[in-house]
This record gives sequence, C-alpha cells and structure tokens, in this order.
Amino acid sequence: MEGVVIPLNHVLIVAALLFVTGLAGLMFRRNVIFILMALEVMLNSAGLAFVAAGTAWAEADGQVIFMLILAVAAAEVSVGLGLVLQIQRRFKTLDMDQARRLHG
Amino acid sequence: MLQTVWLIPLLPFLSAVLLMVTAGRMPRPLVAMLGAGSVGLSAVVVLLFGMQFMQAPEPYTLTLWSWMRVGDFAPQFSFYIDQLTLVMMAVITGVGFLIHLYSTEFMEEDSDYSRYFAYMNMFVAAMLILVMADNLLLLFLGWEGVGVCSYLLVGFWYKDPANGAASRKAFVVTRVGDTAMALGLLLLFTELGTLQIQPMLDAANNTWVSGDTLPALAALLLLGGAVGKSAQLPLHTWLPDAMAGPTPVSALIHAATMVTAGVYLIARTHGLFLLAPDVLLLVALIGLVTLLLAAFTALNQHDIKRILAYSTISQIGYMFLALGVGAWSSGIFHLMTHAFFKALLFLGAGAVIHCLHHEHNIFKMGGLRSRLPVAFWSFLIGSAALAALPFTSGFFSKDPILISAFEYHGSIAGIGPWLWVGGLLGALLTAIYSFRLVFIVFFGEANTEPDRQPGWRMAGPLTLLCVLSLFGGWFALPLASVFPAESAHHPSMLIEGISISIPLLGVLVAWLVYYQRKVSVSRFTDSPTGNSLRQYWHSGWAMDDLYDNLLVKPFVGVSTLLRGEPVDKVYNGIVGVCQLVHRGLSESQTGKMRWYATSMVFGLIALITFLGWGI
Amino acid sequence: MILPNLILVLLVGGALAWWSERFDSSWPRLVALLVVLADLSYLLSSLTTVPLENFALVPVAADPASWLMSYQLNWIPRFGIRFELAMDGLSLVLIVLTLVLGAIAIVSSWTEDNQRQGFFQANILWTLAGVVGVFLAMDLFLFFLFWEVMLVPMYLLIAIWGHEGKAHASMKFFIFTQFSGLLMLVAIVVLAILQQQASGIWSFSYFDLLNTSMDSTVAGWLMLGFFIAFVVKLPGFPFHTWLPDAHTQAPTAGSVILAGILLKTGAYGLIRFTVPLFPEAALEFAPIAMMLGVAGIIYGAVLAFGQSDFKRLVAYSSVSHMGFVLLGVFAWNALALQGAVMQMVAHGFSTAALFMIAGALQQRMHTRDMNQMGGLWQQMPRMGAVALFFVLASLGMPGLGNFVAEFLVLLGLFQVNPWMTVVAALGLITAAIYSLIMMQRAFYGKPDDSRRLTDFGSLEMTAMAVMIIALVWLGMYPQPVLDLVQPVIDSLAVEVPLVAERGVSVGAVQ
Amino acid sequence: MELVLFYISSAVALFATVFALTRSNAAHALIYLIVSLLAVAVIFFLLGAPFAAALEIVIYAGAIMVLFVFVIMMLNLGEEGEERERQRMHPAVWIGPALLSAILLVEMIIVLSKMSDQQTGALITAKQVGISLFGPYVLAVEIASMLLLAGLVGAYHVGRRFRLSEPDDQSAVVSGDDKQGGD
Repeated sequence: MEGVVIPLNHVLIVAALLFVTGLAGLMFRRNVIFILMALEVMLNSAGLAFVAAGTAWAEADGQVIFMLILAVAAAEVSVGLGLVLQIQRRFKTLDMDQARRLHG
Repeated sequence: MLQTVWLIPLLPFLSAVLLMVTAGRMPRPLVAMLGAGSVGLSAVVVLLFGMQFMQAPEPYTLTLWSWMRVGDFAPQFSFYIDQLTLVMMAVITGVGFLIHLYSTEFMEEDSDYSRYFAYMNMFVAAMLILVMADNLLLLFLGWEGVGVCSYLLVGFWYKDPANGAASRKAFVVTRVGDTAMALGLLLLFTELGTLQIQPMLDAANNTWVSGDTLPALAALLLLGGAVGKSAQLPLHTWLPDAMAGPTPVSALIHAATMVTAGVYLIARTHGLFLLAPDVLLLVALIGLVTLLLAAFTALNQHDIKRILAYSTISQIGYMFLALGVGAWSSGIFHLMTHAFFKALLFLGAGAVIHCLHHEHNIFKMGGLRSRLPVAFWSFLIGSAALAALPFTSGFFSKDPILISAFEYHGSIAGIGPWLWVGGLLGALLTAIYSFRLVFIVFFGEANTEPDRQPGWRMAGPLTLLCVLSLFGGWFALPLASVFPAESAHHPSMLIEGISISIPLLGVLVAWLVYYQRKVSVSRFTDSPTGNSLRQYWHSGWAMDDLYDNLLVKPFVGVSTLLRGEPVDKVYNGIVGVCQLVHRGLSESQTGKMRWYATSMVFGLIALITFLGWGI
Repeated sequence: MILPNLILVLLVGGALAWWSERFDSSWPRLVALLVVLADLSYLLSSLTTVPLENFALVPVAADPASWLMSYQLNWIPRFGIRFELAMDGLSLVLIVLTLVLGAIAIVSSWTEDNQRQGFFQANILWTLAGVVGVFLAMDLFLFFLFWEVMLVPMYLLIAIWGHEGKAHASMKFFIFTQFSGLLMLVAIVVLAILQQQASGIWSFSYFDLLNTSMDSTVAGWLMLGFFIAFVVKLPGFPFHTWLPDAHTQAPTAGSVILAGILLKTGAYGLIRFTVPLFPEAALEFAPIAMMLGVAGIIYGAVLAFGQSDFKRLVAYSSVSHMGFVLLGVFAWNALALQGAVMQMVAHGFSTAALFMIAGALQQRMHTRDMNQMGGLWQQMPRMGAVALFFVLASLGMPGLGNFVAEFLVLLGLFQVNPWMTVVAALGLITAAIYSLIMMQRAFYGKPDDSRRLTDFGSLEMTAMAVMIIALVWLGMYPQPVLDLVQPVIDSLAVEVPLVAERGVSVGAVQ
Repeated sequence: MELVLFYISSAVALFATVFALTRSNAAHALIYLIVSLLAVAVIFFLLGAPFAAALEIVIYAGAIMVLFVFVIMMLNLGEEGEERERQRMHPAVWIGPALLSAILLVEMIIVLSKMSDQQTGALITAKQVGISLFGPYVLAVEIASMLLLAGLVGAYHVGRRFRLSEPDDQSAVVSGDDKQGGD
C-alpha cells in the first residue's frame, strides 16, 4: 500500500530512542549475549533511520544501505557468537569483565 | 757577543728539557754537572755580555720571532736588555749557580735527583725570560712559569700531602695576583695599544696626565700582581708555608729571585707608577706595614726556615718602601744585597738542617758554634748583613732607603718622617730576631749532635756568599740611566747617627735577652695578654685563618653543596612529570570492554556538544 | 671532488674496519688508524694544489673560487637543497683537529680489549665522518643531516661500550642533542620559507639564506632556535648536565672524540650560523649569551673542584673552558673570535689527553674514584709527568695553547665589556684550583704500594708526544692557525660588523 | 490513522527493547528482542518500504535471532546464570550508563528537533530498490557479498575450535596448552 505520511522527525526520534536504549544496554549488561543483543538493537535503529530518510526523499538508497546494514549485522553476529563460544570455553563464564587480560 | 743573549735563558731551559725527557735514567754526577753547569754557563755568558754591554751602555733589543699577530695586537718574542736587566740577570745566574752547586750535595741522597734539577733549571730559565722580556706578555709568560716552577719545587716531596697543600696554596695565592696583573695587561693594551714596555710607557706619558684614574687603575692592577708574587701584605700568607720545599729551593726562589719579581715589575714600569702618585704612596705604605708585621711575626717563630721566610717578607717590604718613596736604584741595590745575604742565611740554615738530620726547631739546636763552624760564620755574617750592621752590604743598601724615606715629600706632606720611624723600628726588630736566631742556635748548651760536616760543594758557595754579603755593598750599581734622577741626599748628622746606631742597639738587646739570659722576658710573655699576643704574632697576625674562613671554606662549601648538580634536578623534574602522565594514562586501560564503550560514549557526547554548538 | 671524498673515505673505512674483524680481532683498529691517517694525508696533499694566495683570500659568499675548496651537486632540486660542501680556513683547522684527534682516539683504545672491536672502530670512523661533514656543509639541510649522522654512532659508542651507567648516560646525551637539534630544524625550515617568500626561489644554501629580511621578533626566535641547539652541544651553562654523565660512562675513545671534537661542532655552529644568519638579533642577545658563558666558566670550575670522579672533573673542566668560547664568539671582535677558535683547538688537545689518562687509569685501576688513587707518580712516573703537562695546559699556563686562547678571548672581551672580563678572569683562578686538586689527589700523596701498575707504553707516549708538541707549538707560535682563520673573520665582518676595535674608551670603568 | 499505528508500533518496539535488555533470563530477553524487530518491520511498512520490512522479518528476525537461539541453547544458560544476572542489577551498575545515554538522547533530540520537518511516506517498491541496487550500488553489493563470505569464514574458524569431545585435536592451534583462562 502506498506510503503513509509520517513526519520524519518522529521516526528519527524513535530511531534515536532505540539507539540510546541499545547503547545503555551495551554499557551496563555484563553478559556477552546481552551485549550482542544490544548491538543488534543499535544496528536496527540505524537501519530504521536510513529507511525513514530513504522514504522521505523517495529514493531507494535508504533501503540499499539498510540491506548493507543487514549484511554487516549478519556477519557481525555470526563472528560474535563464535567468539561467545570461545569466551565460554576459555573463561568459563560469559561475564565480559573477566576477560581483561589486554590492560595497560 | 750581544746577539747570543738568547743563549742565557736557553741553556737552563734545554738542560731542564733534557733532564725531564731522560727522567732519571742519567747517572747522578752527569745530572749534577748538567744541572749546575747549565746555570754556570749562562752566568758566564751574562758576565761576558755584561762586560761588552758596559762599554756601550745603551738598551739592546733582540727579536727572536713574532709571537702572534691579530689586528694590531702583535706581541713579539723579544728581549730588552738594559742596566736593570743586567743586574737582575747577574743576580739570578750568579746566586742561582751557587745554589745549584750547593744543592748538588744537599740533595745527594734524594731519589728524584734529576727531577729536582729539571725543575730548578726550568725555574731559572723562566725567571730569566721574566727579567729579559721586552713586552709585558712575555714577562707574564716568565711570571707564570716562575709560579708553576715554585709550585713544583715546593711540592717536590710529593709523598707528604701537607707539602702538596703548601705548594697549591703558594700557586693559588700567587695566581690571584697574576690574574690582577693580567687584567692590568688587558687595560694597558686596550688603552695604549701595545704591550711593549718602553713604547707603552711613552704612550702612557702622552695619553695620560699624572693623577688620572686609568693609570692609577693600571698601576694598581700591576701592583696586585707584584704583591702576589713578592708576598706582600694582602697575598703574603703563602711564603711561610712554601718552606715545605727543600732548603736550596727556598734560598733560590723565596729569597733571591722569584719574590723579587714584583719589585722588578714595579721598577721596570716605574713610568706608569709615576703617573699615579697615590698608588706609589700605597706601594710605600704596603711595604712599611708588611715589614713591621713580618718583623713582629719573625720574632715569635721557632722554625729556622719560617724565621727566614718572614724576614724575607720584611726585607721585601723595605724594597717596596724604597720604590714607593721613589728611591728606585737603592731599592734595586737592596734587592741585590738581600739576594746575597738571604741566600747565605738560607743555605746556612740548609747546612744546619742537613747536618742535624732534618731538625727545624731552633730550640732543639744549640751550641753549634764549635761543631758547625762553617754554618756559624755564614750565619753570623748573613745576620750582620741582614741587620744592616755598619760596613756590611745590608747597611749600604738599607740606609739610603731610610734616608730617602725621611726626605719623602710625595702626595701626603709630612709622612716622610713617619715612614722613616717605621723603617727604623723594622730595622731594630730585624736586628733582634736575626741575632736571636744566631744566639739560640749557635751559643748555649748543645741539644743535638750534628752527624756530619758540610762537604766542599756546600761550604764553597757559603764562603763565596759570605764575601759577597760583606763587600757586596761597596760598588754602586750603574742604574742611573734606567731610572729618573733622584734628588741627592744630604741628611743631617743626627738622622745619620740614629740610622747607624739602631741595628747595634738591636744586637745588644738580642745579646742580653737570648745570650746572657739577664733580662727575662718570660714574665711578660707568660702573662695571659702576653701569651695571647705571642700566639697572635706567631700565627702571622692570624691572616691565615682569616683567609681560610673568608675564602677557602666558602668555596669548598659551595662546591660540595653544588656537587649534586642542581641544574640536573630541573631535567629530572621533567622526566618525573613525563613518568607521572604515563602512569595515569596506562591506568585508564582497564581491559574491560564495557569501560571502553563508555569512554566512546563520552567521546560521542563531547563531539556532539562541540559540533552541535555550531547549529 | 676532494671534499666528498674526505667523508666517503671515512664512511667506507668504517665499513671496512667492521668487515675486517672477520679475519682477526686486532685488525679493525689497525684498519681504522690507517683510514684516518690516509684521510689526513689525502686532505693535506690536496691542499698543496690550492694556490698559496687563496689562503689569505677573504672567502666571499658569491664566488666559490674564493673558498679553499668547494663542491656542489644538486640533491633535491625541488626545494633547492644542494649537496654543497665548502672549506675555508676555519673548517680546515677544525677538520685537521678532528682527524688528528680521531687517530689519537683510536690509539687511546688500542690496548683495551673491547668486544666487537670491528663495530667499535666503525662507529668511531662514522662519527668522524659526521663531524667532517658538519664542518664542510654549506647547505643548512645537509648541515642538519650531518648533525644527526654524527650523533647516532656517538650514542652507540656510549650505549654499547660504556661503563656501569651507560644506558642512562647515552639516553640523556641523545635526547639532549636530539631535542635541541629539532629546534634548529624548525628554525632552518622557517628560515627557508621566509627566504622563499622573499625571493621566490627555494634554497637552503647558507649563502642565499644569509641576508633574508625578516622582522626582529621572528629573527630573535629563529636565532634562539640555532643558539640553543649549539649551546647544548657546546655545553653552555644551563644545558650542560648531559656532559659529565656522557663522559664518565663513555669508553676512552668515545670521550676523547666527544670532548675533543663534538664540542667544537657547537662552537663552529655559533660562529658560522647563529650570528651571521641573524646579525641584529644575535648582537642584541649577546649580553645574555656572554652572561651564560661567564656563568659556565665559574659554575663549571666550582663543580669541577667538588668532584671525586676523575673523568667527571675533567668533564666539568671542559664546561668551564667552553664557557670561554661562548664569551669569545659573542664578544664578536677579531681578537675574541681568534681566541675562541684557538680555545677550540687547544682545548681539543688538552682535554683529549686528560681523558686518555683518565681512561688509562680506569683501565689499570678499574676505578675513576680519586679517593682510591694517590701517589701514582711513584709507580707511573711517565704518566704522572704527562698528566702534569696537560694539567698545566688546562689551567692556562703561558707558553701553551690554552693561555694564548684565553688571553685573546679576555683581551677581545675587555674592549666590549670590562666588568664581565673581570668576572671571567676569576675563571683563571678557579681553573688553577681544580686542575691542581686533580693532580694532587691522583698523582701526589702517599703511594699505595700494594698495587701493581704498568706505566704508559711507547704507543701511548707517541700519541701524547703529538699532543704535547701541538700544544707547545700553539702556545709558542700560533700564527699559522691565526692566519688561516683571519680571512674567515674578515668575511664574517662583512655580514656582521665587528664590535669596535681597540681604543674604545673604557667608559664603564671611569 | 496510520500515524496512530506508527506511534503504537514504535511504543511497542521501544518497550520490547527495554524489556529485552533488562531481562535476567537470556531466552526471555531474546523473545522480547524479536518482538521489537517485528514492531520495527511494521514501522517499515508504514513508512512505505515493504521490501525493507520483508527483509527485516526474514533476515533480521528470522536468521540472526535464530542464531542467537542456537547459541543460547548450546550454552544452556540455566537457572544459576539467571540468579547471577539478577544480583548484578543493583542500581550502582546501571545508573552510570543510564545517565550517559539520557544525556546522549537529549542531545540527539535537540539536534533532531532543529531539523526541517520532512514528510515520509513516498512508497518505494522492491523494483525500485532492485534497480538502484544493481545500478549505482553494484559495487556495494559485491562488497556486501565479500563481507558475508568473511563473516562465514570467520565464524567457521572461530567456532570450529570448540571441541569439547576430542582432546587430541591436532589442528587446534589453541589446544589445551593455554588453559590459564582469565587472569
């Protein structure tokens, strides 16, 4: 069905809200799974912003970029989860704070 | 014959270099022959040169090579010989040769025989260069050379650190005077454009007028150098300590030659001093005060060489007095006679010490009159000349100084008689301490037995010096053409009488106190004030401790304080700050990923606020 | 073509010495010595081709013919950087000094059994190459290049073959010089830019940069950039703290080269670059620079007296002596400048010898601490006599090179600022104090017979003899050196008028 | 009308996300996340990007979330994991990040509110997207494919090492030797 008139600002604000929630989650959750989920949320909000902008300018670019974001998200998740398995095996816990050998 | 004048300093210099290079591998007799021979040979050359020079007595200049040439500063390596130089050369080489001959036996059993003669020859060469120098820079070369050789010879027995300290003290104190003199040289060149003595004095006369500040300053600076080298009041504390060297060294350096360098300098540049009358008066005053101070101190010494050292300071005080009051030629005359009898006294003391296996304290000696006749007679004649008893050489040279001091009418009117009275008091004290020495050492009961008698190489020079001390005063020195004409002296009979009788009075007092023991001064000396006064005089009016506290301790304190290099603390501070920052930054890398995310958010916020500010 | 060969011979020689270690560990020092002597003879022989009157000719910037030898090759045309070398009297004297002291440095470490002998000699030769380059370079960019080239092998010398505190000392030396070198680089670049803006063409050549017009504040800052770089190298008063550490930890050959030659590059830089490039700024800055010089003299002397480490004492004496050079350069009249150059040459010989003695003592007694020395004259009379000679030279005894230099500096300075001369003259007294205390604590005093010490060998004595003859010759007849340097001073006078000659009335004194 | 739908779906998305990130049980959190993604897909539809919405549902909600499910199941984070998660939720932990993200949110809103009010709603069909995808963005497609390939290889390489059963895994570079685990 044809596009429905929604003010771009509102969509961007929603995207911002989602992004910030993802960011907060990234910061205070210790479990690496939740961190990855927060990451997905941030990526998704970025995609939302792109698509919204795309439809606002009536250009397909927004959605093309959204597809790229999807590709990136997919690749990132697969490697991320692989790492999660390693962390689990190596540190016997999913708490990211334990894995801090790379410190100053 | 005149062209070969450069042989005079060259001979001792060459023998010194030869002795240094062979460094003790030559047999002793060869070393002795080389050491004493070279000085003797140069004495002969001086004699020949003198004879030919006297026929046509006008100053002779010989230029060897141009030392350096930068712009119009072009000192030459050249010699300037006139009657004054001739007299000095004769004294240096003559007395020098006798002392070298004497020391061939005195230093017989010393291990560093060749090193000793190397230094002595180098000293004679440097002194000759000093005296024969045509310009002040070459004179300065001789001046410093003499200072260095005195340092080497005083610290000859290097194994005992005390000798090292004495030699360093001698060098540093004279170096202070030398620096003042160097500044004088700088000032003279900057103002007059040349350092060559005669042209410089002529330039001084036409650019300056008597009483200016510049000639006074230049004269004062040169006086600083002279005072340092001739051990006069401010810079005299090094001479008594310089007795740490072998006795012939003291005889040569601290009696006959080096200490007279200051007198020679003032005599040589008298033109400049005439342009600054008040500095000339200062010279006289320094001389007077020094001779009194040294005389009092000599009265309380009990080391035979220190007594002679203080008496040297005192006698040079007389020479300064003579120069100060304008009696140039009598000053130089006294210089020559003093060289004779003081060298005699030192060598005599050397003989005494040599034969009493290095005993210095006069109270431990006694009754040597019969045991060491040679030493006794040389001491007797030397002391007579020192005390200026009538018809000895000392009398002929000291008396005119006192007379011209009496008739002095320089910048401060009426000071003449006071100078005369001071000089007389000095003469009295000189007589007392010299004959005190003779009576204590040679009369009374014998304390220590001499284990040997001085050989011919010691006795020969002693007898020759005795002759010179007695009859040295009879022939006048041909210095008329060198110095400005002095007014003829016609003192009243009373003054003449007093001048003659004072030394005799002194001898009488010494005889009574120290020989007959009739007048006991112990009652006075044992009283608390007397004792503290004696201690005060004994320590040379406490000048040594004054300099020690005033200069030496602060310098050492500052250098140990700064040893830790405070400037380095600044750079270490910088290093410290860098390390602090480093530690702070490394703390921020906790390794926790969440902390990195948070710091990124900080960055993001900062970025947005910064960029957002623009919209 | 002669000038680049001078540097090339040393560089290739260094590599050769390093390579020759493969055959036998005693070969490198032989090769190194031969290379340096070959370089010296090559230089002297090539000098004979120069017509005699050129030596008296005033080297004018424009025509290269007026220089003794010059060589030019386009290196980076884009920025006008040329591989430009030129030799005049001043650089000739300093290069001869460098090569002679280089040979002496190699001889000084002849008997030391350092490991990796080949690399050791290579570093010495490369340092020499860098220094010769510094003295020849007429292109500022090339000058900075050689300034760094000379620094790196010297750092290696100290860092690898140094004594117990070598890491700290070499690092400090490197950072001090490197940091100040960067200041100079900035100044060079800014100068080149200004010159390019003014004249439109890029050029780093010394001659083009000479009279770039710029306002006084910029000139002041640029001059300061050059000044600090050179005063750190010539250890001027506040920047000297690297010298004592570098010297006490450097191997004998290293400290001979460091004291004998590297300090002179700083002084050379002051004369050649700092003052001519920024005449007004330099002369306006002169009183402060002279103040630093005097402070350096007194401070160096006072600290030298307080030291108990033999090498550290000699290092501080270098700080004191180089204070005279700083004075001489910024008094900026013919006498003072001649004195400064003479001091560079004379100080080179006297300090090199003292460091050789210090090195020999350390090698025999395994300590530099003077408290453990004493009475060495008895066991080592030859070393004692030689040490005495050079101690007398360093305290400025007339008849030796140092006195002529210091007297000329004081004479020149007196015409500029009499009161400062009086304070500088105190340096003569303090010089005597620390020199004699060094002699007393090391060679005089009670000998300790338990030590078995071997005296100087014949090789070391020949090296010492060379330096003794050099110093006596400089003291008795310095005219050849003075004549070589005089045309250079006349050419400098063209750019920066010399301070009024003799006859200035000593107003300050009245 | 659609505006109301938009607000409802965005509210759902927001709450689902918040709940997703605050759950102590990983599985529950995952479900909330999927709901949030579906809500975003609805928003795409409302914006007039049906193709994007489809992709969102198929790839994002479908593929990626499924991966998460696999991993959670594989690691069987049981009850004890949940317990530990809960006691970590005391305020000191999340007050900092919450504050920071609040500031960030305020800033973004300020920035966005200053923007000109553009209207969305232009329908962009899948055909248009396909045309531009293989028109100017053909290079981007290639890069995306390479990225996916890299992701594939990476995941394979990293994941493969996980050998619980065979200890003698010869190819395992990261074999048993570095057991030191976390410091």
